[in-house]
Amino acid sequence: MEFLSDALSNFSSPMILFFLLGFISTILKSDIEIPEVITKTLAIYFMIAIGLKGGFEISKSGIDTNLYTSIINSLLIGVIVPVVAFLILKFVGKFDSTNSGAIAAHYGSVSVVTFVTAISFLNSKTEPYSGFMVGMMALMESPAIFVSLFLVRIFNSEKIASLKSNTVDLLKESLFNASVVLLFGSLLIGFAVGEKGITAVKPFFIEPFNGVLTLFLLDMGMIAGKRIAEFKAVGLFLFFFAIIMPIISASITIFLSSLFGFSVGDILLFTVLAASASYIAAPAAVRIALPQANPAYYITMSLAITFPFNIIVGIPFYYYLINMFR
Amino acid sequence: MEFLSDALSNFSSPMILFFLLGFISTILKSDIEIPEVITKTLAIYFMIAIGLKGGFEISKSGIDTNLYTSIINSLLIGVIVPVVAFLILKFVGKFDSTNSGAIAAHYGSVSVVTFVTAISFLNSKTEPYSGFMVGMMALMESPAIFVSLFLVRIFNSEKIASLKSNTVDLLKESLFNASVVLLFGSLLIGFAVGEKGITAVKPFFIEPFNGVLTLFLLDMGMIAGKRIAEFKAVGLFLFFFAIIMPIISASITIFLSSLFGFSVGDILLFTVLAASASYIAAPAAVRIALPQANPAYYITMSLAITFPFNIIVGIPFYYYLINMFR
Amino acid sequence: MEFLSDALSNFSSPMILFFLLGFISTILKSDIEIPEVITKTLAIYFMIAIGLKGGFEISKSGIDTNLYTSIINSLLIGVIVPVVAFLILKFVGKFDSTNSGAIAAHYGSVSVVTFVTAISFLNSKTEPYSGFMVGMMALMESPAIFVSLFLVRIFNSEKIASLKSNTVDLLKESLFNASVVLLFGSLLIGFAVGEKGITAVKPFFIEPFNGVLTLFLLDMGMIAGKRIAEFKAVGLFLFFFAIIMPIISASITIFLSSLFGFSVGDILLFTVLAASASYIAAPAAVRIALPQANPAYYITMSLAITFPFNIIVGIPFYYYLINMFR
Amino acid sequence: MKKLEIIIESVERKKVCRILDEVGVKGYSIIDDIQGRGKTGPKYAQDLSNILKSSLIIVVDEDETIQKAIDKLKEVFKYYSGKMFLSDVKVIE
Amino acid sequence: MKKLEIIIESVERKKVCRILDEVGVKGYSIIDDIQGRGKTGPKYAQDLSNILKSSLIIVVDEDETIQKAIDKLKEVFKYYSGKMFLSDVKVIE
Amino acid sequence: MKKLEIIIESVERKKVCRILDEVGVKGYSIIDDIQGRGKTGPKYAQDLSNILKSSLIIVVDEDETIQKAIDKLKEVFKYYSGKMFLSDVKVIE
Ligand SMILES: Nc1ncnc2c1ncn2[C@@H]1O[C@H](COP(=O)(O)O)[C@@H](O)[C@H]1O
Ligand SMILES: Nc1ncnc2c1ncn2[C@@H]1O[C@H](COP(=O)(O)O)[C@@H](O)[C@H]1O
Ligand SMILES: Nc1ncnc2c1ncn2[C@@H]1O[C@H](COP(=O)(O)O)[C@@H](O)[C@H]1O
Ligand code: NA
Ligand code: NA
Ligand code: NA
Repeated sequence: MEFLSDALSNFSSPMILFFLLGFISTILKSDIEIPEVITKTLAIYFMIAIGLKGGFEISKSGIDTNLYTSIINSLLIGVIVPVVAFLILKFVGKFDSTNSGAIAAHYGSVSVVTFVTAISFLNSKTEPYSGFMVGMMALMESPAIFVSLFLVRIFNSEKIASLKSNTVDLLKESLFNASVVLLFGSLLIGFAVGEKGITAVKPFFIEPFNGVLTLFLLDMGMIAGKRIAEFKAVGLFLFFFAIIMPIISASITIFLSSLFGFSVGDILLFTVLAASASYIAAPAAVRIALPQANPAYYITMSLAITFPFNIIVGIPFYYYLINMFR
Repeated sequence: MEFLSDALSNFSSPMILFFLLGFISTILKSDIEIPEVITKTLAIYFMIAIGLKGGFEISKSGIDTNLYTSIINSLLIGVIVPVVAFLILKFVGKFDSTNSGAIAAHYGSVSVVTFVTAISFLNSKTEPYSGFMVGMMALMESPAIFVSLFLVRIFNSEKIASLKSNTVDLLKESLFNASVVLLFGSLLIGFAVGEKGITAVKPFFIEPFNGVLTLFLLDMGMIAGKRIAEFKAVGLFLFFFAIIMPIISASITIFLSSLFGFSVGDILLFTVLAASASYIAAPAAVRIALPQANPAYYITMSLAITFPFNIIVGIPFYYYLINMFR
Repeated sequence: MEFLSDALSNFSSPMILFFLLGFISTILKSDIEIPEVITKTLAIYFMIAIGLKGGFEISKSGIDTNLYTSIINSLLIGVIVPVVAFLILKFVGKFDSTNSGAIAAHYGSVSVVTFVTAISFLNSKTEPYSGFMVGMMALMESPAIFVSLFLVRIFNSEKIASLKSNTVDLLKESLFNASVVLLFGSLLIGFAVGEKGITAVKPFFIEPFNGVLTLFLLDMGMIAGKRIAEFKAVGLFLFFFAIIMPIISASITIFLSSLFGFSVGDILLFTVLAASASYIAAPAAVRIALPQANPAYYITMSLAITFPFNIIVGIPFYYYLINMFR
Repeated sequence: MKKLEIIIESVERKKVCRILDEVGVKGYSIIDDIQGRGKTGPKYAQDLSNILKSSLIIVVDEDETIQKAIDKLKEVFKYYSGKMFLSDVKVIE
Repeated sequence: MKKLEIIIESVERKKVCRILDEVGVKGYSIIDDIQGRGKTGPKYAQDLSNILKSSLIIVVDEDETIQKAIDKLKEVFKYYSGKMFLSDVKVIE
Repeated sequence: MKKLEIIIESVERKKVCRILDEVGVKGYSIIDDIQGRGKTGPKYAQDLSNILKSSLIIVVDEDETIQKAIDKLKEVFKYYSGKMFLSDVKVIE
């Protein structure tokens, strides 16, 4: 019951509504266009904003044992999810190791925007969460990619002679990728600057946050909508995988996290991190490390199916599951 | 007297002053440049902002009979203005049907930025207006274009064999053009999200509005100023048309709207919609439907003559006329 | 002691910390990228913001004799600094006149962003300063460039036959360059619009100011960091010049300004104007007037050495010197 | 092989690509935001309307396919400004 | 002299430039944000990932240097989509 | 006809276009934001000054007009970095 009302109240959130408007506008072949440079800058804005806020909240509440158990939880999830995804894709979907690994990398990694939307959701329900969760997100950005590459290797060592050099390329380019540096950096800065520093930047990074997210989601709606044409290329199995895998990841994570005894807000954020699929950082990493994988698969799935599913249905649904499970 | 004081107080509005600064800077051959992507994004920002605000205000005040009479008024104006413009251009200015129709399409359509500036003017005079006026603007975006194409056709059926296919192209591309979808969409969303939703996005879409408009008008001043070189190509008749046609449209509209008995604020907005000329949506539509028309005419007239005239002189002048007429 | 605490408190300013983050991210070869169009638009935003604020403050406090002595001080500094720089480069560094003049032009001109960071510093110390200092900055933008060209000419009349025509080109392009027009224009507008006008644009131009500066400095950190590779090309002398020249300029200015009896805040701003090196306006002017000069020198020095030095160490150091000297 | 460089007003770029898809060319590359000057005057994109700029489309293919494309594209150039340049090129990869 | 036009996925642009530097070509010019279509499908840059667009790199040099560059670049084209076009050109300056 | 491709520092782009207008060429197309490397070092536009990037100007016209343009443009290349490439092209439209 509460899930229905949460899902329905999603539809009175300007964020979700503008996402839908963007999506619908592509179906109407309308030509609204938010330039790519704006989209990129807004993504940077979000990472700074949540990093600063998270770091500041850690400085207020202090570092507790939850931080260490959270790190363990994050790393566990960051390994389990890509492994499960890979196995399902290879042995149920019958995809080759390269494509299975490429897609698994995306589902093991995270979507910053989905996380940010979940934060907005928790705020609207005045459900508290820990400041360090932003750090958990930064932590979960990269491991899944390397786990997936490892899986590709052990299942396919002879065919991909280039894998080792491509992975070295990737390590050179990606160990300190933009999102990780920006998130961790903003976290540290948020921790260091204290009340005075946060107050100085609040009118830019904190207050307009929801409005900026609204504009960004309009943009994401249009970007996702333009990829509908690719659904045929994706195929039926991957279409359903893009909806079911998040639910599988969510279930695994809710179970694990509840064992650890985290708060409801933190479990939701862990769940969203597990259930979301990266569409900013992972595609570039995978294109470098696994060029034989088909980009139409992983970009369309993570951006046009999983992301809309998560922010419209997923977040309220996971919240309901978590409250049920407790 | 009050008109003079209103017009003069325009010159203490940062919006108008930055427009003039932008204009003057081009005369000084100064190289301030606001990138095109920013201009486009700010235009989208405005449409979302006024749509949200308008929709929210409708949700508070409710839908009344004024809405239906306003729709009738809008459609009337949206047909009368391009017809009058076409007839003047063809039979007084002796222009061919194609150019007459192209220019008439611009004057029958609307300038979102002029509307937004008029809203700012009404706010500064604490003159109330109805939330649904944003919807009237969305309504008046497209009809004039099709009315003008119809006029071109009936006055010139043999010469333009391509008109039918070009119009089909246009319908495919333009029935749901960006502005219309964004305005109506934001209106609906503003209506649906209620107080909580608007409060969430207020610090981004409502509070900084005037400041964003100031930056945008600086940009528009530079864009308009760079087109002064084209005044020679436009010629004397079209130069005066670009100033007198708005006054004609304004007069017709003030008369019609007063018959309907709308409020002063609403009549001003109707008048501004009629008197303004589109320079974002109409040029693209006209370029597709009437490629034989000369873009130097309609872009220079609407952007470099009519728009500056309307925001510097027009808005306070129409306001004065409306108060006189009542 | 206070200098140390000021310098250290710099490290709890989000502005400086994000600058460092940007710098460090390039060392980590991380790929954060803020698009160039955003950087350019933010620069315009700053100039409007500080011009408006400065002009408004002049309208409140009125024009006093300090304005006239400030103009004299500005012009004095605007001539002395490039001359000193030129002489050091030519006779100590043994550089040719063209490169000496090109670099001197940069050090005689000003960095708007350094000025803005100094304003933020003074605000955080609640140290008052005069509104017209923004006008002094606009005044000091161009003279140094022409002084430097003159020096190049008198030291090298036979070799650079093209200098006269290049200077004419420059005059045509640069007398009313973007920064000067925007700063003076915003000053005048801030003066003219009064309380009502400033209140209308405050939520956009005044309140988010520090946050916007933080984002901009992250960007500047990355831009500066990417130029570290050019340090080798710059050489040891110019590297130290880029750090010592600001200190020389600062000392001269603190001495001169104290003679005039300006407030501590105003002396700091004069000092920062003298000690900073332009990296937006001067490079373009110098590239047109002195194309034989090596851009790798002046861009790397002003952007990657002097600017970071000034905002991390310089500003608190000059503040300390000024308080010592009084 | 032949390289066909098509400079066309940006408003007609989608139509040109559609025609190239119908003809079945091997592929094409698009550069937007071209400014310039031609017989219909300067195009400097200094406004919000999107209509005062061009796109450059590079198509490399066999002579016959290129010729087919040129024949179908001539229709677009009847009403819209732009140019088509043809040159020889050798395809490596 | 020869003009080599390399169209390559933007993610590999840095590697291509590195190879050109190693070969020691006289110089090259880069145009980013190329959209288009090839045998691996359309590339229209309509997302945040940066991987659905190409870069165009123009290299003008002597025949032998260009040939050396082509030989080293073939490695990149094994896994990444793009094209190389070769034409004759005369260098004025 | 001849195609002249001029790569010039962006600060001199307006002057080059002015010279082309004076010579009276049929038209030209401009692509901005060119990065690259030449004998004067890399140009990667990684700063706010606008001076570390180039523009590409394509001019197609008769041999003699192109030659006139080249002669007048040599002046610009005395002090500013860039290149001029000349090739044959056939004009379709
Ligand atoms: N001779 C030319 N060389 C290169 N580009 C040209 C030439 N003529 C025209 N163009 C390009 O084609 C566009 C339209 O030209 P036009 O149709 O002649 O007005 C111009 O804005 C240029 O970008
Ligand atoms: N025949 C062609 N002519 C021009 N550009 C091409 C051609 N084929 C491919 N391209 C470009 O190279 C990119 C990748 O092509 P492909 O490797 O065939 O998928 C495309 O997106 C185009 O930008
Ligand atoms: N051989 C070349 N091939 C292509 N572009 C070049 C070449 N040499 C120089 N360029 C371009 O011209 C610019 C300036 O070159 P330069 O004058 O040699 O420093 C470079 O940044 C490149 O964009
Ligand atoms: Na995930
Ligand atoms: Na109108
Ligand atoms: Na200085």
